[in-house]
Amino acid sequence: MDIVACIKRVPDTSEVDVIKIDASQKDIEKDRLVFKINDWDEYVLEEAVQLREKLGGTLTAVTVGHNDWDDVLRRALAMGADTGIRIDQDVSAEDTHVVAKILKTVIQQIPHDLVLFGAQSEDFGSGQLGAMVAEMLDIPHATLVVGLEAEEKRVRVNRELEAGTLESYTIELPALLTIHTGINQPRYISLGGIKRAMKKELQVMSLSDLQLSPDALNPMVRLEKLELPPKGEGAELITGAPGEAAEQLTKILKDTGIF
Amino acid sequence: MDSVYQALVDIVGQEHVSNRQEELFIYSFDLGTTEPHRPDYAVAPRTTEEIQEIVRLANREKVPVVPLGGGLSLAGLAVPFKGGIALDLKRMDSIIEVNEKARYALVECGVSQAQMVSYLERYHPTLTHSEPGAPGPATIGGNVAIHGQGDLAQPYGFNSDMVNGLEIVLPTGEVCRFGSCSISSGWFTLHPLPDLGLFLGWSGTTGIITKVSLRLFPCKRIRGVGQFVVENEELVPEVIHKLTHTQMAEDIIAYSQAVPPFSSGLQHFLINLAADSEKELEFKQEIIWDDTLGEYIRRGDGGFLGFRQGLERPVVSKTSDWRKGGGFEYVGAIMPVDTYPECYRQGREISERHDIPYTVLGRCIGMAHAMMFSWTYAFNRADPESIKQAREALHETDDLALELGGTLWKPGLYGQKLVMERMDPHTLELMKKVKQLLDPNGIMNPGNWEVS
Amino acid sequence: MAVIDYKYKDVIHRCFRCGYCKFPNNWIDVNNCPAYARFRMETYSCGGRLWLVRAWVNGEIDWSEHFAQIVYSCTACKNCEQQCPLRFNVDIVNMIVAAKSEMVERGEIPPSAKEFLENVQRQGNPYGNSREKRGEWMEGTGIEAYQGQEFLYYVGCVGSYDTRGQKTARVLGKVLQKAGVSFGVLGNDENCDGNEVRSLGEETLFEMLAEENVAQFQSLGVQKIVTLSPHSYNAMKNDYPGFNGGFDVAHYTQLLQSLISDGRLDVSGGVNATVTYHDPCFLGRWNEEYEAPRNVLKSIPGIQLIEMERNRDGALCCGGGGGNFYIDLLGGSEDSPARRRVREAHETGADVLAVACPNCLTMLEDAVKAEELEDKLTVKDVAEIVGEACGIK
Amino acid sequence: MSGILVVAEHRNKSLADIVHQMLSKGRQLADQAQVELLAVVIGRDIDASAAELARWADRVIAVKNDRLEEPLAGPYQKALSPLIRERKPKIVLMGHSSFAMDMAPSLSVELEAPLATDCVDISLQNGDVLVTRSIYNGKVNAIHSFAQSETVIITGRVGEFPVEDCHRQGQVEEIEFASEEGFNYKKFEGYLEEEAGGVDITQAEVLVSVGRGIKEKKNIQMAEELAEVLSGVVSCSRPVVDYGWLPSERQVGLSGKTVKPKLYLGLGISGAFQHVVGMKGAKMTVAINKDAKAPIFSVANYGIVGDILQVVPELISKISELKGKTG
Amino acid sequence: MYELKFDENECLSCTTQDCLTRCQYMDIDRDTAKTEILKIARGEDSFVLHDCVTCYACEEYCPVNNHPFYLIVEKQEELNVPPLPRPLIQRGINVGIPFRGEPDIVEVSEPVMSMGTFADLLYLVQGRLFEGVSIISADPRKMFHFFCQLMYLHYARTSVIKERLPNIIETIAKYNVKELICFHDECYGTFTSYAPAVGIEVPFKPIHLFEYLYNRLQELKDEIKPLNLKVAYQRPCSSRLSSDKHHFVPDIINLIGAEYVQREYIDENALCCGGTIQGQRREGSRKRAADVQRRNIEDMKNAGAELCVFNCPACWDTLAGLVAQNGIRPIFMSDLCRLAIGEKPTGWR
Repeated sequence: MDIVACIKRVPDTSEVDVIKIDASQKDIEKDRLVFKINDWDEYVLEEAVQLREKLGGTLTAVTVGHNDWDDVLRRALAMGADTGIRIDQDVSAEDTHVVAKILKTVIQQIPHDLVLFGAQSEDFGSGQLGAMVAEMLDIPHATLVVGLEAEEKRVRVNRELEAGTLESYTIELPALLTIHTGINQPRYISLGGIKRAMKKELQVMSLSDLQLSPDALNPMVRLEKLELPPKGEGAELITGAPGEAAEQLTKILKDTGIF
Repeated sequence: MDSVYQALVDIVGQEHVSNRQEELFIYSFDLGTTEPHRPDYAVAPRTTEEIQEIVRLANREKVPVVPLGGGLSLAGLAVPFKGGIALDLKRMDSIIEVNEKARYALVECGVSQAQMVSYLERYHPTLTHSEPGAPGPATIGGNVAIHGQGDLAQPYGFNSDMVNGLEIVLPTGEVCRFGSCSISSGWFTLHPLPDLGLFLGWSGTTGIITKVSLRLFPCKRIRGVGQFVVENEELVPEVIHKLTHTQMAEDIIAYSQAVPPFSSGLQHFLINLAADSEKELEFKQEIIWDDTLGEYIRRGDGGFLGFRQGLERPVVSKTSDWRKGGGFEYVGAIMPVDTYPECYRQGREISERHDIPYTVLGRCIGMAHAMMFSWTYAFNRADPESIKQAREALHETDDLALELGGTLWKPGLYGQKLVMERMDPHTLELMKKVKQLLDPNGIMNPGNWEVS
Repeated sequence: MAVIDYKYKDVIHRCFRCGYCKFPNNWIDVNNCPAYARFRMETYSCGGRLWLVRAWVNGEIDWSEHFAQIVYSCTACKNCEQQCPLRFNVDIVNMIVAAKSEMVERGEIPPSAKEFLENVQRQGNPYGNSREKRGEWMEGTGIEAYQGQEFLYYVGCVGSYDTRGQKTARVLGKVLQKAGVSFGVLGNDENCDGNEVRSLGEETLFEMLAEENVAQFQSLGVQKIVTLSPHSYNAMKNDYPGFNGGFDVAHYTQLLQSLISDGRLDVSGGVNATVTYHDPCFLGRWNEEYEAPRNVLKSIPGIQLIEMERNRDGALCCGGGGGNFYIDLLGGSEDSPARRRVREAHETGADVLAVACPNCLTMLEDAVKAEELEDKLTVKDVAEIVGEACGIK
Repeated sequence: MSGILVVAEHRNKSLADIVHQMLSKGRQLADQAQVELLAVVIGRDIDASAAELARWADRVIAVKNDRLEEPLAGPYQKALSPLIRERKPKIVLMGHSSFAMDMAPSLSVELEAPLATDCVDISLQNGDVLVTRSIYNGKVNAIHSFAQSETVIITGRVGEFPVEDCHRQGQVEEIEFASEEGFNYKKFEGYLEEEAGGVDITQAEVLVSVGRGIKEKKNIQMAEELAEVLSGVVSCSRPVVDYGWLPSERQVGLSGKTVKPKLYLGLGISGAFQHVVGMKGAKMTVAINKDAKAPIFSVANYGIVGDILQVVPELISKISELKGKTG
Repeated sequence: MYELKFDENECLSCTTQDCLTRCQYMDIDRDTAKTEILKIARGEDSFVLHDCVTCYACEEYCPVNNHPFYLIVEKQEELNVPPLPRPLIQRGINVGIPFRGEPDIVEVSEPVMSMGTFADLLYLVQGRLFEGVSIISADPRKMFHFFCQLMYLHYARTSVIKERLPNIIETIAKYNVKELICFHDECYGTFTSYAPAVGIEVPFKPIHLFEYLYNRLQELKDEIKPLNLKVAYQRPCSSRLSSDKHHFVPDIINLIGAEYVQREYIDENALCCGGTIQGQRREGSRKRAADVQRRNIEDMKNAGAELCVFNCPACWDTLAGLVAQNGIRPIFMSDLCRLAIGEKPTGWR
């Protein structure tokens, strides 16, 4: 089975309390931020690698961005992807339609029985990209996949709905799935593995290589500006050593008649 | 969900039970040549009550229970041959009472020999117990359960002769006490009540020893080891006879071993002396080296290798590295002193036949009433052939010991078979009855001492 | 079943499992292997661990998360190497680390260890806190950035990020200022020293950190380094030379010792306390420095120094080594080594438990709380005690 | 400008909660722009749903299709796109649900209409539609506008748009939609409710809820003990389920259960919105977390900044003490 | 066969008979001394052969370097009056038999030191003092290939020495080194004294450890922090074969700012450690040894020694414990030197 895994690179903002918005007001200050692979995409790669180990075939990792985005491809190669393709174009601020067009064009050019995306990205979290690409490729898709059984010609997937309900489909290949967290346990990627992956060749393509003219990519959604959200009021903090804090809390719970 | 597992969790708590491959793997092994057998559960109880509940459960579910302390018998006495529960007793490690005046220590079964030595040195420097010279983690309970002996065997005999009282969990779950402790709170003597000694030497097949009151002995300020060496093994019984006659040694060991090569073929004596003053020490040394052994020295038959103050604890596990292989096992046997020369010559032959560096060692028990012998065979854990060689050598040595008129000490299954074959049928029958009486469901350390 | 290609294949079977590795040098207690003390199952003893690794290497058992936890519960405290009577004992910790390395390469390690290593890869510290916050500890101390001063004061991850560790880092900074030592720090540009990364089996990541740090130090013209953490000290003293980073490295207790004896640091203020000192593994067993911290304490008027049953090369590890101060495979029980250790400290009758390692500090202070000994026993870093003695708040 | 169209999602004959939130927002926008609010519901036995929609919508389009018992993205899209092409609504509005995530993007491609998903606010400013999205785990808001386009598709974040009841009598239009399209390539096999393990966290008065900060599976034992002394049960956030430490029936949040206990005690839960949505209804929320900056503290009534492994044991003993006294 | 170069006439013309008159373990006047040494030389029995404690000292006392001690030992063997019981001799002779295969001869670059049979003591040759020194016999399992054999002088077995020593020298020669530092001065004595005395060729120049240490310390002079310690020296029997190097002991001790304490049993009057005495056949040997040790240590104490410096590991084994018991700290010379340049010897507290 030939698999294509589309992954992206995101800034690690979980540890940053205050994100600074830059002068343009259209982006955040990224220069001192640390970047990582999108959380969901770790599950994508783990799932892809496991399918590959089971069913054989090729595994191609694709990303769209400038050269420092190579590192997510290195991870993919370290995990066992055969090829890494980077479309050399900064789309971080772009409308998803634009990114989808680019990816669709790439994917058309590589063997793909199964195309995998992360269900969403940590940074913008729009969760649109996968399904859009599927529609453009005119292949069936399922988003938010938390369970996957694959055969040569078809996959059986469970989609996550609200309130702990799952939705089950059988889908004929080729198809596109967006993978949700929890579907597997992503393995640790050692730096040794990544270093060895450095030796592997990466394919870099420009839009022109794909015969895409920039104006074919005109965005439909425009970013007006970024702003910091208003602060909420927040909790009353109980301080002191664990003993004391627990003491106070116990009293509060008692007084409010919890027990 | 495994109901036995769940029941065990309820008894000792999640963290002290396992049915996972890792624990089952480790507890399936003995350190000697015995083939491993996986238990179904590994359990580490903390209290006598927990042990009672475990045993009751085991009876209900007909699950074997294999108690172990240090698990260092090397003869496979704690290998779960029929699966079941490997009962690791090392958490039972409180030293409950040391009575200085009556010279005894009441301890839980899992107290390690090393802990005991160190505790007495630290808190009761005038007392000591008979330390078996096994690796430090060997436990008090395990040692008396196999009739062990230690570095005070020469004056005082087997460690199992030093028991002043026992608490036992019977195979059916009741707790029993033996000795003065069964009628009072004192743990100062096992006698003179009707003798119910059905637990020492049974290797945990008749019950689980949970508490032991152990005799302690005077610990003199200075203790040390002197070494003496002779060429001719025929001299050994005579030398031992003379040495014991002095009543001055705390421990007398005669040994000969292939490693290091320079001492190969010679018979060495380790003679422990103790004294409260330099004066007393010199007095004893004079009597031992000059008056008793002087004649051999002057004749040139025996050599004095010096006396070192301080007891260096023997590190037997070094033997395991002789073949860079992490393993050794020995045959233990209790022999008459005058068999030493034969024990040495034939033991050495067996070793050489199996291409294993030989060690033959005899520790004097009592006033030379007997000697505890060990014929040690190192093997390479990574080399099945060398394990096979060692196993064969061990079996041949079991045969040898019995042929020479000795009895086997803590034998493995093979040796137990030999012993029971030779045993007077009425005695054997009684053993069988005792076992059936105490352990109706045959759950205790099955495979061992099974009278067919 | 894949059989693992393992560096110590021809040594590891030599462990007899005699169990000396469980004891301190005075045999007083079977609980001197932190992991064994915590779980009291043979699998967690040093010997059990080696036998399991061998079984895994030979394909007799499969990898499992439980197995990984058993291996990672080794704190690399070296008590086993101290006690093991056999010739190969120098390699025991290496044998465990090599097994970890195999797991790292396979990506099969405990989740908390995975988190630790990914955080270091990303943010240069195990907590995953932003590199941008590494220097926060020094706000308002007036400590200078390193620019050719005599000493580079290397703080390390715990001193930089852990709130308790930060306090110590600041006090030590002030003490050095008070003694007029010329020193500077790296602030946000400081990176993880890698000592724990190596003991977690991430060899390549360690190499990268070592190379980067050596390069950075050299570009700044660093010659002398004083470290807050014995872990940093160990890596820089023993491992960095292998990355041609030969620096003159001292643990701060060694520097304080000479500052006091040369009369450059005045501790006549004194501290009235009965103190017992806990030897950190990476200062003690790993680098045989037992006396410097004790001499520092003894030099302070009013301090009565008493020893715990297990001390120096027989000390019980706090359970924080091998990354366990973060991945925490030994916590959550009264048998946790840290809690055993504070009980032992309390039994001496001391009112202060002195440590010389931020990892031990956090581990043992948490344990004091868990044991509810807060009002009887205080955990202080030697630096803090010296701080009090020379009147630093 | 033309109307605003709300796409109604329904399951087992009743509308999803989110639909009411979207109707309320749609209503408000429609009134502001003085345009018609349309609602579409597709499937079979949808009369009740249609009637309910009519309480907000001026016009309800009930698309009847006997094969469509459940809301399936594929067929829905095939039924919707011609309708949207025909009615040309300015805004197609739906809740940012799993269903919408499956359908909206492909719809937007098929219609070549702009799409903004998971919006926390939608506004009209002199005819232009502006949306606010919450990005970088809630630390930044992004405001977007749309390129010239007949229709824009917007999905709104659950819980961001308060339900305002409304009592219109919109008229219901019924359309037959017979097309087989959208069924063939992707075969629906049914729903899986995960097997009830006996514990229903939605019924509990007290929930002790554990998150990533619990660090290790074995520490859940501790939470169980705390729950026991508070006679409550243990619930959790998504990562705990992802790690396989607790069954998903215990999960609180968007993809888990929505709970309204008297006390919600969060242990090591950071408080991502997907989780918060599920527990906002709690009468009282207490959070214990190492990270003082964790979002959970902004929704909690009380907070302790500290190590749960330290605090919780204390808490257990203190509470059981007190209970012991008071009997 | 190798022959001891002993010249009877030297003794005949000798005016002092220092060899026996100065013996610390036998009380012999000059006349008896002369008759006895000649009896021995002529192959007759003599009480000297029976009472000799084999302390080597007469080798040093002899004013004409006529090898009285080597002579005594040869005669003990010829007349079969071994000083030790058979099992000890048996043991001793076995010790020297190399086992566990041949040593692998590796490339070495000078300076080169041989550990002899003390590979286990490698930890004593660390630090800047030994920077750049290549070690021969670093493997305890192979070290008996480098065993100088001279120990057998205590065992009345010069035959063994003569038989084995050439091979040992051959083995070392394979490294073809010009100079060889000897870790143990028994090796040094073997190569510089015994071998020539019996006509065995030594194709390299032995260097005495102390000479090496002294020169290294000179190079590291600036590093030296004066120790201000009172130091006694336990002089080993073998050093009697290299008395010309003995002066390095006081030289080193002074160089490192310690005090070489004056005492009765110093330098030529030094006492044997007792190690070999205690096992001898002669009545009362054990007590004799104990008495020698007592006097020796008392003497150190009276001289106010704080440290007792050792050269010979055998002395260390017999005496270090006793010395320590008496409040004097035992230390090897190389470690003492390390202390002086601010290094911390292994296990030193």
